[in-house]
Amino acid sequence: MVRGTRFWERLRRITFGVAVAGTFVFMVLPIALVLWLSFFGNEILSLPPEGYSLRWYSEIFAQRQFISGFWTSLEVALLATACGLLVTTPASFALTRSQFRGREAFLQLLMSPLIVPAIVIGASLYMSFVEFEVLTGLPVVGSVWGLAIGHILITIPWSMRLITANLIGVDRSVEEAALSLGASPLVAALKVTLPLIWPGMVAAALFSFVVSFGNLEISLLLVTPGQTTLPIAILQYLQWKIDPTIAAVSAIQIAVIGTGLLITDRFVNLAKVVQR
Amino acid sequence: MVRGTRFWERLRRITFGVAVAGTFVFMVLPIALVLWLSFFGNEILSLPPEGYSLRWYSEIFAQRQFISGFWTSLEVALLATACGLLVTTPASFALTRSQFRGREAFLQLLMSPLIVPAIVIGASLYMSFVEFEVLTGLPVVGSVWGLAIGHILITIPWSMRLITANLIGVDRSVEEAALSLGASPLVAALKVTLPLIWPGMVAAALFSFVVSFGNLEISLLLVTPGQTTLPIAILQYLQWKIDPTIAAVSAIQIAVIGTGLLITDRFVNLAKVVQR
Amino acid sequence: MATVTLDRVSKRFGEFLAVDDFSLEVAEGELLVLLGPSGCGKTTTLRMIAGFTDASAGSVRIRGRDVTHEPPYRRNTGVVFQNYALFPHLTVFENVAFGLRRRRASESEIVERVDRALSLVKLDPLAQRMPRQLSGGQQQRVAVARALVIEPDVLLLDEPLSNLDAKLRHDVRQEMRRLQQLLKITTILVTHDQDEAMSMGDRLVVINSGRIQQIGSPQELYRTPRNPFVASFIGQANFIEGAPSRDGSLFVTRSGLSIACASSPSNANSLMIRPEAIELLDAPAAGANVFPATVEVVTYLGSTSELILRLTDSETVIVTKPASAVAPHHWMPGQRVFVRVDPASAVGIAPM
Amino acid sequence: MATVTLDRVSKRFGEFLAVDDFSLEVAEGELLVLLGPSGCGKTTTLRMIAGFTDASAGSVRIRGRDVTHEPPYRRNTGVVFQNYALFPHLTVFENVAFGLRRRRASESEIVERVDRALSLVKLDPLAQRMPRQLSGGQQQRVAVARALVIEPDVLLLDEPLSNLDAKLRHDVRQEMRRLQQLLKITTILVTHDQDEAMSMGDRLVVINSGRIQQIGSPQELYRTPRNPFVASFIGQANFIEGAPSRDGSLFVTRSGLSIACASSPSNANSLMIRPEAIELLDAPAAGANVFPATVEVVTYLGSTSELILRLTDSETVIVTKPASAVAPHHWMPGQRVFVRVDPASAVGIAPM
Repeated sequence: MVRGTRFWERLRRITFGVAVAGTFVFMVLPIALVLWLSFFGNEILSLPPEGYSLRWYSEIFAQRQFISGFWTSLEVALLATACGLLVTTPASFALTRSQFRGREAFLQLLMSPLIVPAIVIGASLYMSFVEFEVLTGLPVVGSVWGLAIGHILITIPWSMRLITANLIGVDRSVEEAALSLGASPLVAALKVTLPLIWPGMVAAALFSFVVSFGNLEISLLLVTPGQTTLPIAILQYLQWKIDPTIAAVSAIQIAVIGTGLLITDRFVNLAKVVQR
Repeated sequence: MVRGTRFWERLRRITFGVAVAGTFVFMVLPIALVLWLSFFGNEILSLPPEGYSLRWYSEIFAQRQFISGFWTSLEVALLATACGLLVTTPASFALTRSQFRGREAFLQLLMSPLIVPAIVIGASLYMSFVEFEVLTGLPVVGSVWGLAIGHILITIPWSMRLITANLIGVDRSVEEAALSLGASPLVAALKVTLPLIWPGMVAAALFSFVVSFGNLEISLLLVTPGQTTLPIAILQYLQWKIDPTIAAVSAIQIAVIGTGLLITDRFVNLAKVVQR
Repeated sequence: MATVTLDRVSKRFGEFLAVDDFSLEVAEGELLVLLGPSGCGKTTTLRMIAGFTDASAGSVRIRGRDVTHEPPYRRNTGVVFQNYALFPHLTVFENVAFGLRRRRASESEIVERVDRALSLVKLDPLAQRMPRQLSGGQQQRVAVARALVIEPDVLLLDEPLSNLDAKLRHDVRQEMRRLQQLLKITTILVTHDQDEAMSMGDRLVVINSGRIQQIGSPQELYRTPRNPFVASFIGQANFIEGAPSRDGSLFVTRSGLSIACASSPSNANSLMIRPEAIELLDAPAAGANVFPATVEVVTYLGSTSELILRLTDSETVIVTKPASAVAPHHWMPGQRVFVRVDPASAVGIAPM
Repeated sequence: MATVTLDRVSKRFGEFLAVDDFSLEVAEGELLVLLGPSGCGKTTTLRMIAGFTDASAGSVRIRGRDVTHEPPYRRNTGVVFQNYALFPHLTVFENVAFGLRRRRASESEIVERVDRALSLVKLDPLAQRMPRQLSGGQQQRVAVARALVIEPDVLLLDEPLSNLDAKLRHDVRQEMRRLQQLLKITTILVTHDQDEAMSMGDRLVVINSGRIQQIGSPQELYRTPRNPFVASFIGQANFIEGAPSRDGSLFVTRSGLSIACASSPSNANSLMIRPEAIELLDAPAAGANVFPATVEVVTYLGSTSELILRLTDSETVIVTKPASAVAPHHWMPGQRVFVRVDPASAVGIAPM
């Protein structure tokens, strides 16, 4: 009996180990491979490499669409992040600090961009913009503002979630203490609550930026040939040709986002803020 | 002073109201518009409609790619959901029930598919598959299994998150009670823990399915012309022609997913399970 | 003139009536305790006085001014929260200065008044610390200073000692009482701790299930509780069921014992006797209320010992005695003894 | 033969030494209480006996068998958790049957033994209920039945009464003690509640900061505490600083008072006197240990009153008396009185 139990105990440990290691390898392998490929000397993707070089990185600058795509993506992501926070911060306050009818329905609704397929949202936005253009004559499709509006839509669930979770984490009695000491609700929010949810807002901004910067589905229908975002430029390049250039572009994107995460992590403990 | 305070109080309420209502309208409007458009009689998208009809819904069945895309998406999503849960359930147990080195790093890694742009993951997977094909001669790109592997990757963060949160929510002392009564860890997990995290597993399955079913970016590079998923079929149709057919397809997708959510919600309180 | 007046105040949360028709007055300089088990409505009452919760009915007056519909920031109350609720991102000095800055006091006045408040609670050396650098007791004193510095019309304390350990609690209790009497500040204290209420309050309001059970001084509540809840919430109590005789001077128990009692309401259905008010005798004695009994259980509790005595087949009483009086092996389980009850200690109690 | 033996057991969490070198033996049928403040290591000790936590050093033996490296499911212990830890998805019957099913008992044996266990805790009519349909007290009894039905070698109780309200706690305490003595089952109970420990335990182990402070019967611990922690954790205590005379029969305080005491370790630096052991006199009397004093504060606490008395400029003592002995206006703040201390009640205490 003792030997039997030992056997099961060992089997359990092995299963756990395999599950964790398997998940790890599974998630890391593709990314690791891309980073490796970006340094290959040969143009045809084949293992093992003939040699290593940095030429695919310099190749990027020869491709104008990557450079212009990067700037468009950056512009749209910054715009969407800033406008998104301006909307979601007061909305999160309203959600956590007031009771109003339809509060539950509103919370459910916030999940919708996570549940409705992105291409459906993209198509919906595209048709809305077309209708808007027909009605007003103003160009929206293809403009940075049009893209930004689409991106705000997909960043809202992330920043609402993060800011709301942080607001819920703020002890109500600290705000009540401010009120009892003579602070109006607005002053209490500015002097007490905002300083306390600051880490959550930084994390929300970061996530909004990352989600917007990497988005393909919403952008795909809203760009015009002359003006694409970086993910679309990558897609278009891939449809034409496969060489380590795309690996180099991916490596740079991963590096940029990774650096952003590390820098933010210096100021706020992201893991803690996000897990709230 | 009293009037001043009243003024600010009113301004605060109005700001809150506008923020909430604005977010609501902003998020609902495109979806509502699509549902409306799908019933338009006219082929050109213009407001106001000339009349209403259901013909765009019957039009869907004339388009073979929507039907075959639907079945491919369904097959891939079911496969990815099932395999995903088989991996993530033991991995979640390991994460919450054991202390091991690199636990924190592993948790961070789980977020990566949310942070690395999807097109980069798609490109990485594509290149990995190509290398795999070159090495082994087995076809992966274009197979249902290839698609499913890509989709498992993006469902893992969601199901890990949900199952882990539910496992953390299970009182450890209930499991310890089972152990003290003579149950081995495996028996305790099967007889006590699994019945308690059941709602979380249902929610994880649902979210995995939805995320996989709606995914475009990963699939885009892994499909072959003869075999596409529904989101890709929609994209391809949109690139060719814009008429209410696409609105009708979107409406059906929203209806299917909505129904799934409502049915699941009957068995488990999703809002509660997800907010854990 | 009453400083705080509640006039038929009620609070309803959906179907649940948390506070049911409270009326009470707090006099200038008085320390009034709201005492009851958790969920009884005492904290809700305090929150309605502070303005954090709206009253569903009735009115709240502070210094004669009706503040029922005023927001908290225009009530001038000083609140000390159970968790202290210090502003974690501000220094001790800025925490205490917060209320003065909202009142647009001059910088020199702020420095002077904050310093005075901090020295009152003996924290002047720690003015530049952050709250997280302080011990629980120090944080509590910062919270008190922050509430006092604005010279509030009334000080509201919500379980201010419950996060301190037992030893400290005993000292802080004395210290807060001293401070309150020194400053003569009208104070309302919420607690579930009977000892805290008895030792600090001028008057106690005993609350249960959203209703005021009794208002009175510690002595009044302990000696003549109005109902079984008050009797058993404040101290321990024996209840013996039965009915009073016609003139109220005797109480006849179910099993037929006749116990002389001081007075009894005509609808009393039980007689309340405090465990320490029952005298134990080795031999029968002359006089009223002497009954034979059998010792069932003797439990040593340190300063006291607790005995369970059987009076009749259906009636037992708990008796507590100084442990020194229950010298070991003096009273043993199974032993026959006699009990004597002073009629003044036997109080007839009407049902709730 | 000892049923449970801890032999130099320690537990380290990273840098933190939660349990520091514990050795103790629990005899057959004994109820041993591990008593201490939260975080003292008492629950960690219980968890090491149950096998939920590995010991960092030392060994645990149950009925003579070394179980230090056995998993919990092969130790045959019955555990009652603070939150009861019932299986929420199983009926009361299935909760209690769980341990028997793991032991592959026959269906008829399961029915018989579960019924017997449920009737022992008077819950037979509720066998088909779900745990959420039960009150806190009923859930607690299910947890006890579930732990007892497997006939464990030792019953481990982790603060089993702390989730019950005060009134119920008093009754359940008696009931559990009765059950334990009826079944003669070796039991280890963890609690932070002094009254619970004193009224239930055959022996008490007082723990603080991961170290055993003293082991003994309730009387031993209360009368002759070995150090200041034990003295003030079990009951209230006055400490007067000073040093013993050479022969140990006198204790000389800082301010020069000489107090006769029964015995005092030569390294004693304070004299411990229980508040109820100090006698109050209106006039000086002959005999040892009579000192003049001034009443500073009188606090009415219901059954007792507490007086703070100043002996000298630097020394005060707290005295508790039955409230009936401190009739109102008898002893007032500012009044001069005399105190008398029985030398047998004055215990010299060495520093920790």
